[in-house]
Amino acid sequence: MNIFVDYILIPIIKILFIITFVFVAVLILIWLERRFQGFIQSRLGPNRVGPQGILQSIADALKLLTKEDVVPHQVDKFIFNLSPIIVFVTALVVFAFIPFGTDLTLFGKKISLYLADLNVGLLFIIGFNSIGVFGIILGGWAAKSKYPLLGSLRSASQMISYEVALIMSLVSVLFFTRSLSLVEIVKAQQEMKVWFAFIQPVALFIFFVAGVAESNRLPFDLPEAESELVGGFHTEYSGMKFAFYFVAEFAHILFFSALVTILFFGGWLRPFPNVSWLSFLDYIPPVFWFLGKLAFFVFLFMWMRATWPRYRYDQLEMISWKWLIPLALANIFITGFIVILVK
Amino acid sequence: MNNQEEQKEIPENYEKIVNKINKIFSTAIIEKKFERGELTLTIKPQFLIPLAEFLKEESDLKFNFLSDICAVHFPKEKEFEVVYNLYSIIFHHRVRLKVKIKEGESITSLTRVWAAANWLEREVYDLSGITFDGHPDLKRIFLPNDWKGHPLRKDYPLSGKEK
Amino acid sequence: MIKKIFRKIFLIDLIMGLLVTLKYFFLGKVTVQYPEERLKLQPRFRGLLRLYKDEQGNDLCIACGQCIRACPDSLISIYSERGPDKKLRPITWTFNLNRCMFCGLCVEACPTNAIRFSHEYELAVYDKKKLYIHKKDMYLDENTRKYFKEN
Amino acid sequence: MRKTYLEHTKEIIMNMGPQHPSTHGVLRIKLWLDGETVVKSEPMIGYLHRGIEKLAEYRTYTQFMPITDRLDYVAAASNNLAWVQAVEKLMEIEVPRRADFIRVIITELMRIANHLVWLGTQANDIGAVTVLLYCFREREEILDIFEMFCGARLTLNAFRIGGLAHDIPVGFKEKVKNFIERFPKYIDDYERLLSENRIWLKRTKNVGIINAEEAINLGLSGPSLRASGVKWDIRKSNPYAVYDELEFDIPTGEVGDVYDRYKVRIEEMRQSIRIIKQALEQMPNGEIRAKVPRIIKPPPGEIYHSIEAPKGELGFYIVSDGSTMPYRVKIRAPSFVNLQALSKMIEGHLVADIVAIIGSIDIVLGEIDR
Repeated sequence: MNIFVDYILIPIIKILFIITFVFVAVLILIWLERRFQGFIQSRLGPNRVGPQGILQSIADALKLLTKEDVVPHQVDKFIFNLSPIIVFVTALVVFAFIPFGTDLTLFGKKISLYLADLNVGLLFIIGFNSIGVFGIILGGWAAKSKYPLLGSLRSASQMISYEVALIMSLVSVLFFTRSLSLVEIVKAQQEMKVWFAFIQPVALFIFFVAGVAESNRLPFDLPEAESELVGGFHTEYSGMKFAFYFVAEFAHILFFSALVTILFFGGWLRPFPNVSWLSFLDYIPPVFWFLGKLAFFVFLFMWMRATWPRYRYDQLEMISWKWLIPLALANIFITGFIVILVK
Repeated sequence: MNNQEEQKEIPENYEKIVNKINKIFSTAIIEKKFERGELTLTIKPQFLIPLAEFLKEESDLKFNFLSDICAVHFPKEKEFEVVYNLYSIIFHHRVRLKVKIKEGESITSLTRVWAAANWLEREVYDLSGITFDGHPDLKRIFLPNDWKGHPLRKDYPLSGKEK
Repeated sequence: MIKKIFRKIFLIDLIMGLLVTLKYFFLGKVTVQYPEERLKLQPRFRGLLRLYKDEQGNDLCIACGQCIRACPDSLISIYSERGPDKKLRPITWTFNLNRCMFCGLCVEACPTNAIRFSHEYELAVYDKKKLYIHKKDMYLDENTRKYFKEN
Repeated sequence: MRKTYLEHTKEIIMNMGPQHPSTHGVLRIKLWLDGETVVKSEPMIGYLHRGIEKLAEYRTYTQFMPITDRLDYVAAASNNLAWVQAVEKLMEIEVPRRADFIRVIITELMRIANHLVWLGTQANDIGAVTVLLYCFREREEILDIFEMFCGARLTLNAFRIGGLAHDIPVGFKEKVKNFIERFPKYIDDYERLLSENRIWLKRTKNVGIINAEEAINLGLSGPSLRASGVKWDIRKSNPYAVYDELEFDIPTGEVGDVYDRYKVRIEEMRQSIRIIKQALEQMPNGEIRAKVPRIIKPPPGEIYHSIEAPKGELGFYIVSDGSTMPYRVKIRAPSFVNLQALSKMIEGHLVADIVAIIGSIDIVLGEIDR
């Protein structure tokens, strides 16, 4: 097999596929959230542009593209322009390691449905994700006006405290996989014939709560709380830069739903992998299982946004430091103890 | 304002208030009037603070709620009438104190007795131009600080260029 | 006490909230798609002020000026003359829609029911001069109906 | 709150408003912030000052009626009621009972509409975005009832000195009865969404506390005062219209924090339903307007009449010199005096709490700035 096809052509196609997948998914997500929230509030969401309003988010994107990109004079130009890029890039890069399904055989060539399979995949993802926080902090700070300053300070402390909780909840999962690569994790669940969600419900709960906080979604969306800080860290942004932040936020949701499905609900495994008489479910290709579970968690994100009020800034910290992290630690010890007993 | 019949009969519960005040501040009340179920006492300016404290603390009067402060401008007599509407939440009765002051005179502030008077007096100062001495920060509340004139005076120009 | 702890651990109160929103998710919309669907107006709806004629086609308005006095901002101005039959008839009848707050005092004050509220509520215009409505545009017929539409 | 200040940190002065998503109108608050906690605050008002009291001196008593609609534009009917009853008390006119009953129904419906707007915006400021839409959906039904009654949805101008402009149309009673049966169910939904929700409790419990003496001293009135435990409602203490014939009870809170004000107003909505139900049953027939001279010239004198508006004690002090136009009108606006208590409630709280506290005292700037 020549090098060209294997190491250049296929990865490029995969990269293009991933980027288009993320963009299309984000556009649909934006439209879906507005429609979904509309229906919850007994009103119709956007339904003017295109059938059922599907082209609404494209119209929004075009509007943001053509909008004048206002750069306030007192702003620190370089960082002001840099921070949306940081947020956007980190939100996109992490998708490289998400395995969408098992290997596919196309024209006789085995193609794996993930861009790269790093054996330290999970560590890399979490690391990259926390770089995204810089984008928010610098963005708010560079705007040099009071509301974004408050917004960025809030997001700084929120991210740090929930990052800790996130990683600790992962540790208790990794007892069973012995490898950080996402593909291995799913394979481990396949061998153990059970999803980690049933073994580690506490870790799932902590991971999900930390995920919501990481992506600044409603119960914890202090940094861009409209009612208090007007626009939070992206008050001063407009036009394309604002679009970067907006897309990055939805990419975060997508990313965390993907992570939850892979780590706790067996990425592309059909439900109850070991139960034999359910084997007819195998006909549905694994990719749909992964996307189905992904859709469920995205639905959950939106549902929470529509229903619950918002925590106050210090309560937010209190939850993470007083509840999530001790819980995660206790969880690690207990699972560790059980694993030793079982061995 | 002329008041038609002189001594309309005052019902006993309001009569009680007047007697209690006369007992302590004999010369305070200049004129008392009972019309349409409301007792109005016109008092001398210097008795304002002691009388207000008395009405608030007195065991069976307990006017603990200052409803409203209003200034009525009488350009003919070149004087202001500052009207205090007091209410007692416990006994559900109302009394109205009136103080007549000449234009340009100032009046003692009641913020020591009722904290509610703070903004009400600032509004009267802003719109009618009566200064309240002893007020924590007497400055305009509605109009911009550099506004000339007090709109609710009768001689305030209704149209024309701002001088 | 146990019930309280149970509720606290399994987030019962938060889930109850979710169920309420889910219930309304399936209950369907309440909104009206404005340009296509329109709400039915009640008979007493106070829309634009209109001048009315009697059967023979001459004005019901006898230019008595009651409405001018009744209006808080005196937005109506009438110039009237004695007609051949010695009765006062309005020659010009201008109405300043600019500052009208649709309070209905003029309609109530009019002795001959000459002015009444119509059911028009789309009163946006591009230039302000159109808001000073003159006598010929005060009647409710086909060309005045377009008065607000064609701009 | 950090007690010791480091030398080099100084407070940032932040400006909240006049265009701010949660100041319920053009209110500007100058905040001295230490980090996120409020050290000192000073509300600045006057952005919506229209000089309504000056306007009143150059209009007749009936002409001033539609302008009272614009005071507390969220609850226009109670402004009308206060003005109309003040003039009737001044001229000692006896209003027919049927008119009084209809007035009570309309003002109580307006009270529910006002509390719905309050609940929607309060919940939205604290983050629960859907409650706003549910509240406005119910309020839409009330506005339709008003449109059926007098043709206008918000600024009714339906009362006249001596009674009403016109009688209730056919089908009005059924529509109101239909609304009353369904409404308590909706309130239960709001309660289920908010009252037990732990996030809501965390955001509202022990926030913006004001005890009873301080509140009375500051002139607080209405639901905000009753939340501090003071059992005072003008409809009960100095009854006007036919309130003395209807029984309803006055909900009060204990601590006087944002949660108590929330609970008091939710309970008040239920009480209003009870009032409307009784008023509908006991409404007699008869004409709806007393014999009132065409041109209203009250005798010289003065009057102070106050009613229980949804936000507190709304009072009109009218001085008349015998002419057709009042010599001086002073409006005691509940929101104006309630807002004064804001800076005392805010001290020591975070920025996020300011938003909750402003929402909880339910202010409307039209009434504050007059």
